Amino acid sequence: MKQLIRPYGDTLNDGKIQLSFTLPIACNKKGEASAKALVESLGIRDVSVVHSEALDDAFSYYIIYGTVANPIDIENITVETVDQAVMSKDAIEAYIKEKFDKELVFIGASTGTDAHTVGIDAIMNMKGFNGHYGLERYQGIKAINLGSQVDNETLLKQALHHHADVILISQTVTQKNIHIKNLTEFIELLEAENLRERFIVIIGGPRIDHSLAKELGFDAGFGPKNYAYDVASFAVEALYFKQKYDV
Amino acid sequence: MKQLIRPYGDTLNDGKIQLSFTLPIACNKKGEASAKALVESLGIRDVSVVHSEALDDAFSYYIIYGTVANPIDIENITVETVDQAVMSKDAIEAYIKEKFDKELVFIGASTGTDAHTVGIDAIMNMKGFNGHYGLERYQGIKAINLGSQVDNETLLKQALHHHADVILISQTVTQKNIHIKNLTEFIELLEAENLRERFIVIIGGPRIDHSLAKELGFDAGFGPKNYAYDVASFAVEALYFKQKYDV
Amino acid sequence: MNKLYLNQQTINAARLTAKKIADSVQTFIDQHTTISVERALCRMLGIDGVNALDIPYPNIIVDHIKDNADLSKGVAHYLSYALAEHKHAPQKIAEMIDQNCLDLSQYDKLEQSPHIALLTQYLTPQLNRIKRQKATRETMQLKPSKTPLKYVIVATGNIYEDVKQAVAAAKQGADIIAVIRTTGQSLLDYVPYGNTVEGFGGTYATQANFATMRVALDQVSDDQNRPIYLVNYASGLCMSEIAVMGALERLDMMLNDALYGIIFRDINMQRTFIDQYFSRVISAYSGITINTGEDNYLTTSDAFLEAHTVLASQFINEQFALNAHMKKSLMGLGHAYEIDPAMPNSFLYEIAQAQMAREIFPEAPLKYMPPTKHMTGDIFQGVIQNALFNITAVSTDQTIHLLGMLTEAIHTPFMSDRAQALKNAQYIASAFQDFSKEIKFDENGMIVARAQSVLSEANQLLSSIKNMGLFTALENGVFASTKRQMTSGKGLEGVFKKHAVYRNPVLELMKKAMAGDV
Amino acid sequence: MNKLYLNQQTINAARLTAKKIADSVQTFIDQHTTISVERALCRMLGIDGVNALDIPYPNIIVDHIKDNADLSKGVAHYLSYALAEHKHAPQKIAEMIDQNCLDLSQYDKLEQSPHIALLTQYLTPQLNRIKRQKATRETMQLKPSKTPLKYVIVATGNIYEDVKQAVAAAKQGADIIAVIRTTGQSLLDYVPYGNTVEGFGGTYATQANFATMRVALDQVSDDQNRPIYLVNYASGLCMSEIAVMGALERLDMMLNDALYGIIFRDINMQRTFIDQYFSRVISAYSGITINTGEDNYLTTSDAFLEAHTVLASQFINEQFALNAHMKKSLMGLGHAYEIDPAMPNSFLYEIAQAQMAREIFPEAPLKYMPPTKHMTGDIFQGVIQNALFNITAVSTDQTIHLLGMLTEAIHTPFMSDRAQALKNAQYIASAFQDFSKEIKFDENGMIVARAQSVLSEANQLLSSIKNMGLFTALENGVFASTKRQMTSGKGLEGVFKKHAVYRNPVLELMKKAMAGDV
Ligand code: B12
Ligand code: B12
Ligand SMILES: Cc1ncc(COP(=O)(O)O)c(C=O)c1O
Ligand SMILES: Cc1ncc(COP(=O)(O)O)c(C=O)c1O
Repeated sequence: MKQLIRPYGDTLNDGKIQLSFTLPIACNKKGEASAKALVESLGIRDVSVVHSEALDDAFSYYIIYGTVANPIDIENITVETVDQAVMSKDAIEAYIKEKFDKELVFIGASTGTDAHTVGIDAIMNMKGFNGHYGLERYQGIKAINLGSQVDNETLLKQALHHHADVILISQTVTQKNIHIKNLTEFIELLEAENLRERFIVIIGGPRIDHSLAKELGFDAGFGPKNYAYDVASFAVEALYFKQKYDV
Repeated sequence: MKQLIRPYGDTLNDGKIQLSFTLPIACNKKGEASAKALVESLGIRDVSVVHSEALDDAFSYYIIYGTVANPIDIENITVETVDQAVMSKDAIEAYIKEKFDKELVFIGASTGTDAHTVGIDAIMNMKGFNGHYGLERYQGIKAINLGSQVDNETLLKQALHHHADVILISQTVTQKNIHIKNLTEFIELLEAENLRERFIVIIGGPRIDHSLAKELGFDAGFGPKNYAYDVASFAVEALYFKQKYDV
Repeated sequence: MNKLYLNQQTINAARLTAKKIADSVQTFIDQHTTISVERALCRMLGIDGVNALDIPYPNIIVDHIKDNADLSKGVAHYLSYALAEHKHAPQKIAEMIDQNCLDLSQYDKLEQSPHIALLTQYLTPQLNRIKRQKATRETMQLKPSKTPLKYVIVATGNIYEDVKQAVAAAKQGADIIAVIRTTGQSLLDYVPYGNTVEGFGGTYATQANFATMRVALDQVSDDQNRPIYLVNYASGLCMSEIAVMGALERLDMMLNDALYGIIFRDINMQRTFIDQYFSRVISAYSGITINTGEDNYLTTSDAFLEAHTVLASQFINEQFALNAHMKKSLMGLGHAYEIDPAMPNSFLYEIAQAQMAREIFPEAPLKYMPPTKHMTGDIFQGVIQNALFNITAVSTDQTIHLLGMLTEAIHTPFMSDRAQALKNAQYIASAFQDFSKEIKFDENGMIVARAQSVLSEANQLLSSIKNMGLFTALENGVFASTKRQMTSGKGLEGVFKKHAVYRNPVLELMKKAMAGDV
Repeated sequence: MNKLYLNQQTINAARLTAKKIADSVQTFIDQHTTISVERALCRMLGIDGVNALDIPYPNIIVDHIKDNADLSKGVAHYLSYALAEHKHAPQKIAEMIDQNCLDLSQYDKLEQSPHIALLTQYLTPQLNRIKRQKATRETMQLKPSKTPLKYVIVATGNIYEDVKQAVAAAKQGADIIAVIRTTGQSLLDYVPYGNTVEGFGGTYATQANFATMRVALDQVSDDQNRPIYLVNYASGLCMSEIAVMGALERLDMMLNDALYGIIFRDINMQRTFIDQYFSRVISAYSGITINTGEDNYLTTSDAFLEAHTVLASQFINEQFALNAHMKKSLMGLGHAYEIDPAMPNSFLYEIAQAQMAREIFPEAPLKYMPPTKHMTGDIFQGVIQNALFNITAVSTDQTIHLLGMLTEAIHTPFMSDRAQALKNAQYIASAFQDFSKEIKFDENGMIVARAQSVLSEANQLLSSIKNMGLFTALENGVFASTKRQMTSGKGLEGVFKKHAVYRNPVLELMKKAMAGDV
């Protein structure tokens, strides 16, 4: 059954939406009309330019309200999520004890020129984040955090050296899609060395989600509001599955 | 020649745009995916849901950035504006002195249930607005401000009674398009009484512009940032034109 | 709390002058009644509902007397005779009149009614219900929320959408929900009936709508374990009727101010002062907080130059309320953050004015309005204006804190606008939690000087109003630069000088009840 | 300006301890040079440009010596011999080396160069240009803008887009424009050449880009009739080289902080302290304000718990700068508004910390950073966070006021984000114009107590750093909870202990020039 929805201002299906943007043209009546036309070209009706402002002689800024003309059907929207049940730290530790006869090695880094470590530290370090301990504190897990600005080659070399089971990559800077470039290179590197199947490779960062990760060829992806247990739940199950069927 | 433009974030034609809206569904992964899908259905790419928040169990709010896929051509965008050259108060007074042999009568009101007077007062009263005197202070103009909550019938009756040349209508409340309803009724009333040609009828208010005025059958429409001289410039020329050719 | 070194003698003098102003109007009020006062009395007798033409029965009775007899004797006169004769409940009497089965004009020429006491049995159920509602409210208020109380409006025009918005807002942290009225209602000389879904810029104030919203808010109040207050408007041509309805349905606050109606709705001043008095007595009796409308002056006049008019009006409103036996703790006097943001030191002046109101009316649950006039379509700028307002509200300990909407200049609030407003207020309340305790103002600085000068200007203005009388002052446009004539404006035809036989048993009972109370 | 009743003795003690910490590192610095210091010296000799493989000539010379001879003797040793022999300008010498027409290793075993004075004629043009640039800056600054100076960043990655953004921002009221660097640059051990259009999260710092932006800003500065300051980064592996380039192109400020590089870029500490010293001497000589990076600590560590680490680091940075002959008026010590907005009274603590910095470093043009860490995708909330920060900046008289962007958590600023930030700051600056003069803090209140406790914690921390030495303290992760080893990190291979024959004529000339000056 179709489930048609539109945005909601204060009445069901009123379709109300707010927009703002800059146009590379002067701020005047024609600018406003152009802004309106642009928004109308997006399928928005009752367009009201509630604010216009010159940013420079040939740049103008607009704030606009309007009504989305066509509803969308959300019935078939499916969400790519990591579909493991999330386990607690205790449960993960018990799971490892039961299913594996060795310590699992997780190696992680913020790669390329990315110097942001707070995200990967949140997942890996003792202290964790928002009161959730990091992997370092998990019994049965050896967590090796290489820090930031680690190039893809170094990460792979270290992963092999430490007999890692899981590789964790953090990417924060996304300007001009530098993260996509960097992540793709890592997958290519693994494939070139015929090592893709050797590791569970997980990525994370503020603009990362599971569907992007899958698209790029990783095993999983985690964005904001994820903690060590989310990652570990996925990783240990994936490893168990791998050891059971792959080898 | 085509003049194609797209929104501007920090690089020409990068197409960057910000949106926000509420959806009448729960705030979760599916909600986010639906918000994304909705924005994509508007022809926006690289959609990034940067904020999502529950407003209630079945209402969720999203802030989104994305890239407008298709540029628009602004070459043929024309703007319906009052195309009189705007005269100063002195010039208007001189013009009246020269072209008319009687005082011009402007009658104005905020009509229907609308109780907002600041806008019509800004145009009509002595004091004016932002340092621009109102019509009451113009030599050669008799300005009669009926105030607010004046119903259409009363306004017309008073206009006839005072032998008005120009009728000024202010409309501020626009919720559920009540202003459209109210303004349309006034035009219908004039037409029913065969009096449409008798007056120059001008409308104004925060959501009024010239094109709306023309569409509804008025002579002109003025929105924010317009003052008494804008209105008077239009009105006196229109009256002159009318007396020259109509009668 | 004395940060401004205000001169207490000036304050006392101003208060005394205001008392004289209000007392002189009170003399006029006491001599008059209105159709709305009489209809309110009908409602207290349990008369409710509408006839086949959707005319409310209170209107049917009052119009019947007005058209066929002499309303200056009051409905109590006629109804008490009718009750004595027919032994039917007042509602039945009303229906009989509607069906032309009864003509009250037969009692017109009779002497002062000896049957007034017969009305009491019909008043009692309503009075009891009001008492119960008051008790319920007081019990709930045992767990009061932290002030400033976060007040938001809903204004969809549809009571059912309003409920959704209100519930969402309460869950997001709102303490007070005001259901804004549709634009036209204050000029209607009757109160519409039933649940309604068609309003512009607001929803009809009807008793059914009150009840619907009350149920929804009680529910969310239980869930949230804190009181959620409900507000509507005892304002316009039906002030006192709506006050009755609000009391019956346990509204917590009522916008209630004759001056607002006079200035902004062009309601006749005689009419609305009389209505206001009865409505305030009802609210006082019912424990309902009123909200006055001085803030609105600054949407028309300049907020810096005319700040003293707000203060003068608050002094007058305080006296009107006292005359209606209202406790100071129910007087939500209005003021606002409306200085042009382009003015240097605007924040300092706002702090001065807000703190001044707080010090002059220490017991009043002040109603503090956000910036509206200088809000623009730049919603991001609007967020900052609201934040500065919120800082002021928190730092000067305002009680009723109307949250500014980032879309003030655009539309009545969307659900998300309200949510953003609540987050803004909550963040500021937390970030500035103990700020006011931490800071002192320079005794010789501009904040202190500003407050002192506003007080002294207000004091002067009050003197001049006293000298000419409030009616004349209003004719001169003393507030919001708006002139109104004593004999023009809407609703004058509904004013009647009380006849010698006139009685208003509701007023009498409530006053008596409160005599021990105040 | 004493609002916090800070103990001046504690301040003096902390300053003395910091001096001891810096002096002990200075001993180490004075004994060492680095490849970047030597390349900076080359640039001062007029060596510029790149070879066919895009390798900058300063690198060609220095690498040549490093690979074929003994760099510990310094480039001056080799070049002075080469000049004496070949009579070519240094640039020509560099090109000869690149073409393998000259091998400097021939001078390796020679005695201390008797020709060092020959270098002076080649240094003079650059020194003169720097002096002229300094004079120009000082003339323009005769008409200084009101503090806080509004500082915004541009970061498109493309210098030509940066120019558009910068010009627009200046017209909208920005006082300072910082061109952010591309993410990778600080780890490059060379400075790219020419105008560039390809950067990620920022634009390459090149001398050509500096010049291009300077021209554009001079133009808009003339139009606006107020100085528009230009900022870049003398930071990373090429600190001192970029300091030279900035001095030549009349930049006004330079982000410059070895501690930042150590902690956030994993640059080797020995390397960067040595580089920093020379870069600060150059900036001091050139009248360029430095900006230190303590604010960054709070993006990694908790801003409430670790506030004292910022203060301790500022004390140390002040001493490092003094050792480099820098005037206090050029020390843009960094700090930030980064307390979690969820913390009650966050604003009070921020005010306390900001006012504390102001009182402890009264002459410093403090650099105050906006909230970044706790900014979220909720841009409307972000606007409020920035407004509170702006209030603090204005009310505690900060000098360099980095404006927060509502989209901080999302992307590098759009043109409109910057415009909104400027409007936010301008509105606050006006609304709160005289606020700080008007208010006093309760002497026994929490604001005063907070400042005092941060100072005393900083004092203790300094003592413990002094006891273990700064290198060891950094190994222990004293700042931003980040541990760095003395012998790991990028760039260690570029550090050399000075040979007995080592000379740095630039350092000598500049120090001599400043001796009369400080
Ligand atoms: C802190 C910070 C810094 C600090 C970093 C300190 C450090 N030790 O990491 C410093 C000051 C050094 C810094 C520098 C720069 N920064 Co910065 N920085 C930030 C800031 C303020 C917060 C980031 C953060 O720590 N978030 C908190 C963490 C916990 O969140 P998170 O990373 O999303 O992590 C969570 C999840 O994503 C997930 N996760 C993250 N990684 C991983 C990995 C795995 C495997 C898994 C499973 C999960 C996972 O789990 C975490 C917990 O839930 C943001 C702005 C903002 N408010 O977001 C800018 C920001 C990220 N920085 C930015 C930039 C551009 C820079 C610079 C490049 C600027 C410059 N040119 O100088 C520099 C250089 C750094 C570089 N080369 O990368 C931009 C990026 C723009 C973009 N989208 O491309 C931002 C958005 C600011 C901006 N608007 O310009 N920055
Ligand atoms: C002041 C004000 C009031 C005052 C009015 C006082 C008075 N004496 O006028 C009071 C407090 C009484 C008031 C009440 C209400 N208000 Co009111 N009010 C405003 C406010 C804050 C400012 C309006 C204003 O004065 N603008 C300044 C004037 C100068 O601007 P202007 O009208 O645009 O006029 C300029 C031009 O448009 C033009 N112009 C205007 N008229 C004309 C006419 C002609 C002929 C010409 C040529 C030009 C012209 O020239 C002017 C100068 O440039 C706005 C919010 C805002 N910031 O905009 C809300 C606002 C207009 N109010 C609103 C509402 C809903 C109400 C109420 C209905 C709420 C209620 N249910 O209680 C009530 C009742 C009023 C009613 N029945 O109409 C809504 C309207 C929503 C909508 N779009 O439908 C707004 C937008 C607030 C909101 N977000 O909810 N309000
Ligand atoms: C005292 C008072 N009454 C009433 C109203 C609302 O108007 P209306 O009576 O037109 O619904 C306001 C609006 O602000 C007010 O302040
Ligand atoms: C002192 C200092 N240097 C440099 C930078 C910038 O980083 P990078 O050197 O990586 O370009 C910052 C950023 O905030 C800083 O504070």
